[in-house]
Amino acid sequence: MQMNREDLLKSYSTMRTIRDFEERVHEEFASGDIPGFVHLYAGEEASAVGVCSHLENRDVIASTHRGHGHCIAKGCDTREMMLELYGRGEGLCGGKGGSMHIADIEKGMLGANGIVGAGPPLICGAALTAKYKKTGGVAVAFFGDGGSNQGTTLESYNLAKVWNLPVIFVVEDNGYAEATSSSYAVAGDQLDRATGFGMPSARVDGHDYFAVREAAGEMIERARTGGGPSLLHVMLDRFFGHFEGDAMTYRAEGEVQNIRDNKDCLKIFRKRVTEAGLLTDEQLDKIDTDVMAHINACIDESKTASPPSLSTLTTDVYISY
Amino acid sequence: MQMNREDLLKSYSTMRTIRDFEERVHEEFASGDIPGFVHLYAGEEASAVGVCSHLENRDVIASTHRGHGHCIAKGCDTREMMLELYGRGEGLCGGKGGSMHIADIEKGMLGANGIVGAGPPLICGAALTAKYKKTGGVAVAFFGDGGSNQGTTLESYNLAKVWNLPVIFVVEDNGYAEATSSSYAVAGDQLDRATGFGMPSARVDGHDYFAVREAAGEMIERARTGGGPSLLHVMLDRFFGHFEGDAMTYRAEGEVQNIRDNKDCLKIFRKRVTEAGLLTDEQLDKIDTDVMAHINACIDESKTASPPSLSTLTTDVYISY
Amino acid sequence: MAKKSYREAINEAIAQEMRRDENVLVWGEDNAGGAGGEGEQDAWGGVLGVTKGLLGEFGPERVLDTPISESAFIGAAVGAAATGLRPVAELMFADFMGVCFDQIYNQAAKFRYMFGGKAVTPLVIRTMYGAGFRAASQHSQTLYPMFTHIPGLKVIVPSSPYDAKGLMIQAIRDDDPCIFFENKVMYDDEEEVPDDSYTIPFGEANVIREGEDATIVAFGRMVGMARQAADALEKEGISCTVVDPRTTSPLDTDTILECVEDTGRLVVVDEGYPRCSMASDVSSIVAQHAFKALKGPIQMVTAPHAPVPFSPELEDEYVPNADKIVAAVRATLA
Amino acid sequence: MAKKSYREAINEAIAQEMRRDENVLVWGEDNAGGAGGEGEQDAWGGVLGVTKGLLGEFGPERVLDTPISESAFIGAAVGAAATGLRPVAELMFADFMGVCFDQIYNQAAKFRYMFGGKAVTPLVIRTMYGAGFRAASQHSQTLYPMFTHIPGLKVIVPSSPYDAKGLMIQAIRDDDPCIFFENKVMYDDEEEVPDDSYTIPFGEANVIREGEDATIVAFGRMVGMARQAADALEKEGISCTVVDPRTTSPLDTDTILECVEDTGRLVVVDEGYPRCSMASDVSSIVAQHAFKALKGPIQMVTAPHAPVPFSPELEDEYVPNADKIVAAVRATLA
Ligand SMILES: Cc1ncc(C[n+]2csc(CCOP(=O)(O)OP(=O)(O)O)c2C)c(N)n1
Ligand SMILES: Cc1ncc(C[n+]2csc(CCOP(=O)(O)OP(=O)(O)O)c2C)c(N)n1
Ligand SMILES: [Mg+2]
Ligand SMILES: [Mg+2]
Repeated sequence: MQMNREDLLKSYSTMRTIRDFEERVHEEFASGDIPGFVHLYAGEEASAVGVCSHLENRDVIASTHRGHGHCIAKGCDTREMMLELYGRGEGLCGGKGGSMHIADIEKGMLGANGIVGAGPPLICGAALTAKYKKTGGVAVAFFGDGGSNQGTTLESYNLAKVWNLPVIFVVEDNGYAEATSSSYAVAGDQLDRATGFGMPSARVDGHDYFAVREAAGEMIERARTGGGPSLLHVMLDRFFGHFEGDAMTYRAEGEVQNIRDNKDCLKIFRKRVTEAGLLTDEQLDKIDTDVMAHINACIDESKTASPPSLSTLTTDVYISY
Repeated sequence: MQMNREDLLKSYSTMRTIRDFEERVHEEFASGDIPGFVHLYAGEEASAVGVCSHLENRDVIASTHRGHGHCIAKGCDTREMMLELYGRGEGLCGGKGGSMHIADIEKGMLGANGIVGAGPPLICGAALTAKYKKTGGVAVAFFGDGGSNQGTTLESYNLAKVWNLPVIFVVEDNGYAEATSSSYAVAGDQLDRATGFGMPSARVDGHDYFAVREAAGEMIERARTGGGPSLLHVMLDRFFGHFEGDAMTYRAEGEVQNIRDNKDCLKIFRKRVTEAGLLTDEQLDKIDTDVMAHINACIDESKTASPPSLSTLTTDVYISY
Repeated sequence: MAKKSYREAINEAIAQEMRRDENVLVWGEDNAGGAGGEGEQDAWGGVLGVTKGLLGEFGPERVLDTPISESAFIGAAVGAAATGLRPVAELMFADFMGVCFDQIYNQAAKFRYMFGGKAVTPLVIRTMYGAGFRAASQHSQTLYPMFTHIPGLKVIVPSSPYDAKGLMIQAIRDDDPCIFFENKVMYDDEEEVPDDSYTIPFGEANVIREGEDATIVAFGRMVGMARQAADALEKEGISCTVVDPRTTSPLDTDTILECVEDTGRLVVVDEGYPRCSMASDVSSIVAQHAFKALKGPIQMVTAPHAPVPFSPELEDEYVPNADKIVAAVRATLA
Repeated sequence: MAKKSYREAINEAIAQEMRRDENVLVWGEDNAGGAGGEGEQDAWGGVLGVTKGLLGEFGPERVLDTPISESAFIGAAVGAAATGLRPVAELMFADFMGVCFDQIYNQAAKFRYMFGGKAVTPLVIRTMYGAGFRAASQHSQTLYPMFTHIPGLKVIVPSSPYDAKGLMIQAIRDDDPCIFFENKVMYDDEEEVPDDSYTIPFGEANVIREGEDATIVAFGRMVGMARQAADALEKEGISCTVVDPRTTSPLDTDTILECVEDTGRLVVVDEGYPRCSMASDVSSIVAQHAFKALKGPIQMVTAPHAPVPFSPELEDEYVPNADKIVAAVRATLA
């Protein structure tokens, strides 16, 4: 589980890419250029990257409405993602999907999803493909504390265990489902729920990249070697509202500021690796600069890119048209 | 929790009524008179009666495709039930529902149900009515081991706990869902699942009326006094196939005979109460005779009763027609 | 009387009924908003604020937040309705019916029939539908045809704030399960809406204008489009009747047939998918029952047989509009 | 070539495709039957025995029993299809769609579109439909209109053993999500069915007989009823074209329109509910595109707008039959 310098740089760079992508989308959304519902992942980067840093193209993930982070962590092209958010023809989904439906099946990214709890059943199927074809691949379903209450998710726990599938269920618990607190809406405990279906489980601090990575690594290894499904409960926080435009009056005063100050996974990562002498501030600063330049370029291009041709309105409905 | 003689006689009589109802329906179905899908409850009587012996009209139950036992235990009229099974106009549902849809809302019987897992959500609503109206009533959802894997059921555990509803979830685990063994299809443990949602739970021998009654009594008392939902896992067996016509080749040889010989809840009840000197064989024999006569009369009447008037085909669709 | 938005009209209808009848309860995801948290408790009033303020007046016993467990809480509405409450439950987007449809069409819709008339199930499910929000394929569907297909449900599609209020009050008082479709882009539409309580009966179409050359039947948001089209056509000397059925089930077929008898031409406008749709439904009823009166082919104006796209340019092309309706009227007159 | 039942034809189609392509897997409740138990392992082959025998030939890696968790295992079929398998999953009764519909219409049906054409989702969902089994309201529905409504799905309604085999093989090879509706009272119907593998293309109607006076379009089990009606009418000198579209989506509108152009009269027969139905759909398409050819009102023969009743007497009255079709043909000729 030792990470070499290259891995560390890559992980930081990916987390930083997610962060800048989201912070910049936040700004641009406010200016009215980005249409539709946008749910930002900023603050939760250590989860997506901690888990996905173990994954390869043969491995598949399913994501949620808050999907940008998972997409980037699984290797989707950020330029094409940004074009997609702007509804452009060169977007990753040709402008037809938008923020809630970014997917790249070749990269093993089975889609952000507008339906809470839709991913876990899908991921059971992806896991079955891997198991049947003996690819050694695993399948990861990301979902929120809110999504953990959807029957589709709970059924999937059972199916994954009954079929002994290489699945990791990752509950990203940011304390809220929309405006409703998980302390209200989630009865019992996520780990006890896993036990209820005979699955091993673990809870980790989702602000700590290394904690996530280690716990996920164990579960992924177990799944790869035929040991069946596990559940990872990741405690984390979102910096922004449920969606862009959310005034967040349901959150305590100072809550977000405190999170930004004390629980920023990027800051925590930087402190850890520089104090341990693994990376230098200069190395990380350079990433910061490069990533921001890249994201800005994505946005600049997206702003003026062309919309999809109207002729695509009724293509891709079936294979034949 | 002491039961007086009257209660004991009543319980035995109800269990016997269910048994004879089912054994006779089994015979009559074979002769081709009873249409449709029929799922028999014989063998499981101690569960329905053990639970429902605590209930009053203000209390509501929701049942399953295997609903006759719950209906009888909750006080539905057996004559009208039998007429319903035969699809007669004077049946409890006017011949429109049949075996899978017997209901009597005035008696707190919210319906047998053709959809596995449909009852638990409904029962959350009935429980909310009781809670909101402060009737002191409770609501009981019966479902099988198979039904425990339906997402609707699992969601209901959560909702019942979040809303602190007076619900008892009764998992009647007869080892099979159709031809599939619960040892295959149910991952984990029913009690651990309850724990996962923060609910107290207990497992009882469903062949033992007194064990069921006692465990259910505690849970019902807790629910009545604002203590919220619980889950009761009842281990029992069905004497017949999944539905009438099932050759049961998936069961072990001699399995049913062994159950009939050694795990018949009526025999066990009789032995217990006569050995303890609470009731005499004569008293019980008399019930046996009377009940059988009554059920036979129900069948005789049902065989020749009139079908519903064709004019009812399109009534009861809405309040207005 | 004051100008009220579609959102306010619905809110007021629910509030007035809650005052009148203590058995009316409201629940859904964030219908108050903020449960369990440290901030504002009535933070949202549903994702687009329709139930905002109800918590303050009626308290947490009558305005309940729910987990994201639609089967459980929509099913609970059915069970509560069958046992004496009159729930107004929210299924946030109609697109989410797929996770809880059983409780609606196999339970609520069928109780009364299956139980031989011995059940009443007075519940209202409020839900948002329609395109125009750049919300893409899973948050923009119309879907009321699927509910209309099911016997035992009543399906309401209000096209204005005034209608929304009167139809909502009717729905809450109605003893059958009602599915109330709110168009998400109309929430800020305003018009004069009486402060007092009033009902609009189901199955009575609103004939918005009468003309001689063609009848346009339109639902929900499409009623406004039909009006615009009729205005445009009037300038060319083509006069149209515009009919808003208000409810798709029951459907006021009498009025529709009468209007077609008068004009001899029919255009049906439906925002949803074309196949087995409300456009199909109305067209087929007319083709069977007013055939003799028809002087030209029936025209249907619907979305294409494709999911709703995300990109604004594509979505604008996707949704029926006044131009397309004008073209359809011309086609039936040709 | 030998006589085979509808059940055997479907079984044979699946088995032949499983032999041909190792990526074809089968799953559903008791699709083998007996998992985890001490008795026979291939005890059921699904509740009515359609997949019986597959376990023996293909083993438990390709024929899987499932828990009663339709969202999970139908969703798994979608996820498996998108990642390289070709699942044939069983949703036992179409009536159960309500517990898993999201995975079908929001996921399977929309992947390709939402993802800009980058996904293929080759899956088949087999499901039973229809009345006549005395199985009451929740086990007797037709419901294919609701699937037909949804863009992105293909919907297959075979009316004979021969068609069932060819359409099933086509469905398994097709790269779009296919919903295969099996009529539960037809499983024992027999006819000559070739032993070899063959496909029947989607969207190509079968014109079963040609007549001059009226066109009857019928689906699934209703095709047989339409034939009977046509036979009866022939004796009175009324000759009918009978069209079996075989698939409702895609629908062979060209053939339907041509037949109506020839006969000038249309009767549509659909076993399901009347509103927003296949009867509405076909009628409306004809009323729009073949209006000039129509010489009389279109007639629809469907179930009433009511749930399916249990009692045999009521159920027999409920389902469309040859007499009702005859009456409808007479009505359009009147
Ligand atoms: C089936 C369904 N119900 C409700 C919604 C509306 N909705 C979208 S996101 C969301 C909250 C999800 O909360 P959680 O799973 O905790 O994820 P988070 O937003 O916190 O990342 C809700 C209720 C939906 N999209 N799908
Ligand atoms: C949603 C749904 N899926 C499947 C079925 C078909 N079905 C009816 S009963 C049954 C088995 C139920 O098993 P269990 O819950 O253990 O109850 P038991 O029959 O053993 O009493 C199945 C699969 C159904 N009716 N509804
Ligand atoms: Mg959350
Ligand atoms: Mg069972």
